[in-house]
Amino acid sequence: MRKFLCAVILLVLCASGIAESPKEVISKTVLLEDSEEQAKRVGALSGANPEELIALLNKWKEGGIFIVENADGTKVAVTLDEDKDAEDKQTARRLDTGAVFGRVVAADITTAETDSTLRLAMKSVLDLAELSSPDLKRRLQAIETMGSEQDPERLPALLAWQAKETHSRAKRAIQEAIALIQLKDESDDVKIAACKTLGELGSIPSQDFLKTTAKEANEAGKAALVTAANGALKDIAGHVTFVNTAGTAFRGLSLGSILLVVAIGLAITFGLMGVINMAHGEMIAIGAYTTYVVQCVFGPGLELSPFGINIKLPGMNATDWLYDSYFIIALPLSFLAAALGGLALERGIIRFLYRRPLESLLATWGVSLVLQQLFRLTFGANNVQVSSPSWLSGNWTVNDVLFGWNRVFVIVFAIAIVWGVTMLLKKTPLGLLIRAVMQNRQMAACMGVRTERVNMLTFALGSGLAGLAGAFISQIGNVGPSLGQLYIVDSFMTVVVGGVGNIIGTVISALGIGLLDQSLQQILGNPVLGKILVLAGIILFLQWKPAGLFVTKSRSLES
Amino acid sequence: MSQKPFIISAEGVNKSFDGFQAIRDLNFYMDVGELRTVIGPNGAGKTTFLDLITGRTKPDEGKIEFLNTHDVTKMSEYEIYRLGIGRKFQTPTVYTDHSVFENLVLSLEGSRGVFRSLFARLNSTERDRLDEILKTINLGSHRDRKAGALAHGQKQWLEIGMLLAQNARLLLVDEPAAGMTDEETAKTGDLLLSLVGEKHSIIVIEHDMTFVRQISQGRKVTVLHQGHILCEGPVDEVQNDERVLEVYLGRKARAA
Amino acid sequence: MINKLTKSLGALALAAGISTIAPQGANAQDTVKVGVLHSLSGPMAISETSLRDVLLFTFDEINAEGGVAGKKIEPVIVDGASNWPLFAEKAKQLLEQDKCAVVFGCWTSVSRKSVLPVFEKNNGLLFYPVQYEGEEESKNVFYTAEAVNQQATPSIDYLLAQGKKKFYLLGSDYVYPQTTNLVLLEYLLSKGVPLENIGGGFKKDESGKIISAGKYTPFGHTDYQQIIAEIKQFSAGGKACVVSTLNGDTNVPFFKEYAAAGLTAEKCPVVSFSISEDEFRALPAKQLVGQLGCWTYFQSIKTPANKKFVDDFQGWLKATTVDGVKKEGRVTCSPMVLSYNGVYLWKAAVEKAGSFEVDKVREALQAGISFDGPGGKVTSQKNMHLTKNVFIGETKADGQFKILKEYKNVFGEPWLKGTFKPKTAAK
Amino acid sequence: MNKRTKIELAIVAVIAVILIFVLPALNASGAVSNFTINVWGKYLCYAILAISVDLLWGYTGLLSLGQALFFALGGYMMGMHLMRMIGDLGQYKKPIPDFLVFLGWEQLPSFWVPFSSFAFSMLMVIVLPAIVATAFGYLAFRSRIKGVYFSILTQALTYGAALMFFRNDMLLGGNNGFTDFKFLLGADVRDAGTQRGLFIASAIVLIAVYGFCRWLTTTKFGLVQRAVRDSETRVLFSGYAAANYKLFVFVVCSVIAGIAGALYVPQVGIINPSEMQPDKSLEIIVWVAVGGRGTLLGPVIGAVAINALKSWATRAYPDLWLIILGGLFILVVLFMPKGIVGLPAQIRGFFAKRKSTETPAAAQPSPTAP
Repeated sequence: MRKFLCAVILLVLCASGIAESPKEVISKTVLLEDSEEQAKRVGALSGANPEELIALLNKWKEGGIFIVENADGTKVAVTLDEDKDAEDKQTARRLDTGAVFGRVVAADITTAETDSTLRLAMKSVLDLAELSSPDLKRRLQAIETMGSEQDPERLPALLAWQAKETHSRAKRAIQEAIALIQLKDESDDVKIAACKTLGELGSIPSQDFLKTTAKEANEAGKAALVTAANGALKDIAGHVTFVNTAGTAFRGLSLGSILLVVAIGLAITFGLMGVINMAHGEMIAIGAYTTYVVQCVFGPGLELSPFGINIKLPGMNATDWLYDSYFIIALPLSFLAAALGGLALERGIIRFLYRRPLESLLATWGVSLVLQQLFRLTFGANNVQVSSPSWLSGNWTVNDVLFGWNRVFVIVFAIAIVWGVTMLLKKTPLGLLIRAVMQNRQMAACMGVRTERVNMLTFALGSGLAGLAGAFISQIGNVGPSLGQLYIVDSFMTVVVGGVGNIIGTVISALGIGLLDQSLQQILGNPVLGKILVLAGIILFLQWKPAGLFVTKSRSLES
Repeated sequence: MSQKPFIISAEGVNKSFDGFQAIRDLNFYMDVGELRTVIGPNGAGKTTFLDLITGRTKPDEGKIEFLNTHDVTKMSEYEIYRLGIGRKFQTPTVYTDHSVFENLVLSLEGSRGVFRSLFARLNSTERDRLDEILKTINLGSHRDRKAGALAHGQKQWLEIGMLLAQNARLLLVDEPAAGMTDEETAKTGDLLLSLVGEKHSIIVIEHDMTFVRQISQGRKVTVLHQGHILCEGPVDEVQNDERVLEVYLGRKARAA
Repeated sequence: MINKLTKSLGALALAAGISTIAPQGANAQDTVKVGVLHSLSGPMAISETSLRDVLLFTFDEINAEGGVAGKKIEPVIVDGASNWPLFAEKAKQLLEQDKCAVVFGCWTSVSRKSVLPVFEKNNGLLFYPVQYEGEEESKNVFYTAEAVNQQATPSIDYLLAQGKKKFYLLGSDYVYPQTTNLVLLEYLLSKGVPLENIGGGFKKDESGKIISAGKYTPFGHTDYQQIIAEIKQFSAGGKACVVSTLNGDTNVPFFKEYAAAGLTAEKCPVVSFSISEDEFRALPAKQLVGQLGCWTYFQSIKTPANKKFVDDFQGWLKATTVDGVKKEGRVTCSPMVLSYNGVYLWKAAVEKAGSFEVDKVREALQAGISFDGPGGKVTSQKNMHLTKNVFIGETKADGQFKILKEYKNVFGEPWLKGTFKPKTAAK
Repeated sequence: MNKRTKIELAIVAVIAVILIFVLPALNASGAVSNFTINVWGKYLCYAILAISVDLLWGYTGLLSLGQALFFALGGYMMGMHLMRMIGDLGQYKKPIPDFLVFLGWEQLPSFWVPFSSFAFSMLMVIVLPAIVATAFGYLAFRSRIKGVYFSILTQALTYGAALMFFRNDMLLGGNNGFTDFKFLLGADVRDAGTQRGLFIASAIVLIAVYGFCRWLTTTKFGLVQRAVRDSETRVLFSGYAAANYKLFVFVVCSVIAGIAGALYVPQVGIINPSEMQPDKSLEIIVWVAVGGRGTLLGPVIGAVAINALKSWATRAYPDLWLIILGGLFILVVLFMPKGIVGLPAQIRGFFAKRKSTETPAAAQPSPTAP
């Protein structure tokens, strides 16, 4: 009851203060305790100067508005200037007037928080304001929301904007939104026309609304409308099939690229050198952790305490583009770190086991256990946080098919790596030596090739590539001590299916497995079953071609 | 040719490795009870020929028949072996971790089935036979030594012994004299000559012309060149053949 | 470097030596043995080590104030090593060899199921602190854990109140998500949400009865592209949300993909039942802001009791010399507080019963004992569960939850399946 | 029979007497705790499993990463029977296993029905691993997949199977697997007497498996088996169908592993899919490698020693356990190819080499499987 009274009083206050600028309203609203009331007030703000409103509300949403207490205990909404001094004091300005409030430290202020109820209200205000936003993305979002709310009151605004809109995607969105709202129209003819429009547009969001429309029409016995809605649904279903097929192809390609990226290092160490490196996964983890360390150095720094030894890495506290560029630096470093790890592994263990592949499997498994535990002791048992730079976290949507930037990047990345490795093997002196040694160790040794060194470098190369894979995986998955275990079986499968000793085979097998996996997932709707079938498929495939897709033929008959 | 079946016959056999034509349109016939020596320069396809007979490699085209009835190109290695075709490899291939005696037991003729092997016991006749073979190959005193510890020549002998134990219809012997003393070489020759007959037919591949002359007196010698039969005939005839002189002996003569 | 390494190894050896000798030195007369059974190695160590830490802290706190019924707590810590048969073996050891009066432990349901027969056989008492699927009631286990109706169903209430109409059910393929989703399916239907608005797919048996609802991925799944695409289409019409019972590790690829696909908390919020403050530390916070969580405790609860608890625990962390306790960046979370509450409830029950005997302690617990914990008052129930407050929170960039809603004194009910009848069935 | 064999047999006889008679008697009189018997019962099952791995790897050269699968399959078959024996004493007080009630089943699925019979279940302990091994082995050996390819493929098989068993739809309890066993052959499984009986059974099976393998290695089959290990190609040219021999060993070993699993489950009280993960297979291989492969005593020693070490180390140095295990493994592979059993000979060889430097090859590790 008391709450209700409060609300009434506040409403009256609001109504009486028509002349109040958004700044003033928000300054007061920020101070309120009750978020539902806040939401109500913010909701009433529509119609005001859009740019200012958008800026203010966004600032609030992003935590840029703070509350300070006056000496008398009353609270004031302020913003802060970026002028921190040695004592960490900043200038605070009153939000309503812009006047300087005083110099404050972090302890004096609290962030004006928002919750989902409030943000929802903000959103609806922002949507309207944002319809005229110059930013296409924001405009699109505003249009979409209006459509999905099916609020006839928004129709005039949309129609008005439709005439002004020039961008094709936004035009399409407006058409869709208008049609959606028209589904609620009183006239059946308008509804039928709207159904037709939605069907032609292949509008996925409208499916639920069309279903409702069809259901209601059915109950009301409006046969024409039912037909129209169902026809539209059928058209949309056709579009969805296309989207799913295209999406599956893209996802398969991207999964294949990931498999390729993690397996190509193995294609070299296992394929060319015949070493079964069960610690390959841990080489990937080294790359991922390197990325993490680089990220921390660009950010707040890092403190590690393996075995009670304290290591402190200072941070650069970089922001924006500089921080985002950490990944560019991390790529070569993760290659180097893993390559060094590989080098140590080759010198320390593997070189003694070239003629005993099964034993190299066992010893490297031991290495993998040790490394996992070392990661745990160094970086903690928890996964570490690796954030994606902003240029990797976004997407393009073309005709409803989603192309995530991170996924596009991994495809490009995979192409680049394959190209690089092929060039390295074909065009450089090192590549020549590698191929010579891998084909006939004794012969190469006789001809003066320092096979030991070539082995070492080849293994380092393979491990380095695993490190690169790790850097990439940090962008799409976990970085933790057992990261490598997630990929080891898949990597081996990819190489074996492709045919040992053949890079092209690995490429084709990775893409094939990726596509198969995603298609099965799409068809079965069950990721586990899909994976099991892929494994079974691989076992059967090896029946047909025991040596993989591409057999490296040789005359040497003793295996 | 008589009505008698060929112990082995090859017709129109071709085999290439990565574009290298190892065997080219090969036709080869051999009678039961023959001892045939195959010679030819390095890379002539001699060993590949044996590989094709024993199923180690499959031809691209052509057929190879055993006793005119079994096309070995469609059979696996162990099936071919069970027909009665035994082989001694160029580099001695024995079971290094088994004792000399065990090597012979493994080669002894008889069932090769899994379940039989569980309950197989050597009877006294078989034991005597193996002892006899041990004596023949002069390894009686090495009976319980690991085969891997034998000298090169001894391994050669052991492998010959394994052939004997198998009691094969067709013996394929790849360079038996390599690594043997002259005396041993002669003894090997004698052994082969004593074996040949209705029960055993033998193909020998050899470089050592002294040895070739020893075993092929009055018998047919086949010269392979670039995977093809260059000529066939008695050893003296072959040695004087122009083509052979040119590609093989001639070159050898010049080198000497 | 090597010198340092050997030195620290030596120190480790020494520390381990001391820790094994120390208990023998104490006088058995004025101590009571209490078992701690968590994974300190293997994949589950990530979560469970925190519980060991908080238990040790609680023991120290209680011992400093005189112990339990005048006896000091002597912890016996064993490592279940994320290996389920080993859990059973260690439980046997704690009960049969060490004769522990009570054991605090287990995280996964399978570890609990594995030790259950051991506790029943030896008539031991286990306090189990982690949200679980219910459908179990043993007189030898006290479940301080959240039951499904103390986490999942209140979240649905909240989301329905927020105007959500479509629910996508997603989880890791094991028993907790499977059960929770089946219960939620019944619950949603009982709230009038039509079947076609529940996403993730169903599995029916021959008679057409739904036996499994929702989408499941295996442990360690890394590829969520397909599922995200499905959610994207599912939520295209608005008013949708995702109910996630994904387990720790797989949340990272899931949320990274979620954000990359342009899905946001405003458009389609995700409520996760397995992400507490502790798990949150390993997730990309930026991409999670605004997503929902539901627990019976959040570190951000603003009460004096909670402030004291958090401060004391942080203080203890700084001061402790126990091997393997990570000191930096620690947070408190619901399973930790439920462990803490468990110890105090046990203490109160022992003191009320005047005995350490399991039967008497159980009787005292079943009679109803209350404790004012960091998350508010909790009261033990006859069915060996806890009545407690439920909070809905949304994640913030600093890894904490902002509390949106509180449900007071929710009764812990393990048997939920089949209790919610579809709304339409009434017609 | 040479002197070494005699010594080995004498040792085995002594161990057999201790395991089958002395320890159980001490346990019955209270001198040895139930806990100890239980833990050792588990070790014995591991030892049986280790012998099966060694028969494959040490004697036939097949490094299978699938033995954990067969072990788990045997365990699951036993587990199904034990689940049936719970009767209506489960959480739901229904006559079918709890998780089935939970999944909405009111009647037992048909494939569960015969598992009420002990005899049938025991038959399945043997038959199911054998069927899986035959099917997989036939395919793998027929297409001559060998060496590391075989290892990788068996790893894939195990991985796939684990994924499958994790699924609740399999109606085998999903991730939780089977627990809460109550009765076996009418006796309370949790009873000390029953556990003692299971311990004795494990000991008898271990000795029997040991005896069987010892016999097998002395037959002609054993000769062929080792020949396959050392030179599979050559074996074909001795007329043996190597694939058949490998298949036979593979199946026999899968059955042995299955039996070990069936004994293991009632003793530890749980079976779930984490028992069949590839890592478990690798762990068994560590036991064999450390104990000494190509011998029959080695795997037993390795299994017991490593597991005892594990019990101790996970308590004393939980953080370092994996490093110890991994490091141990690397050292054994590099420096002790014959394991613990081969250590005396290796030391003798080392000193012999020092004394007479003219035979430097003497102490070299002998040729190992390809």
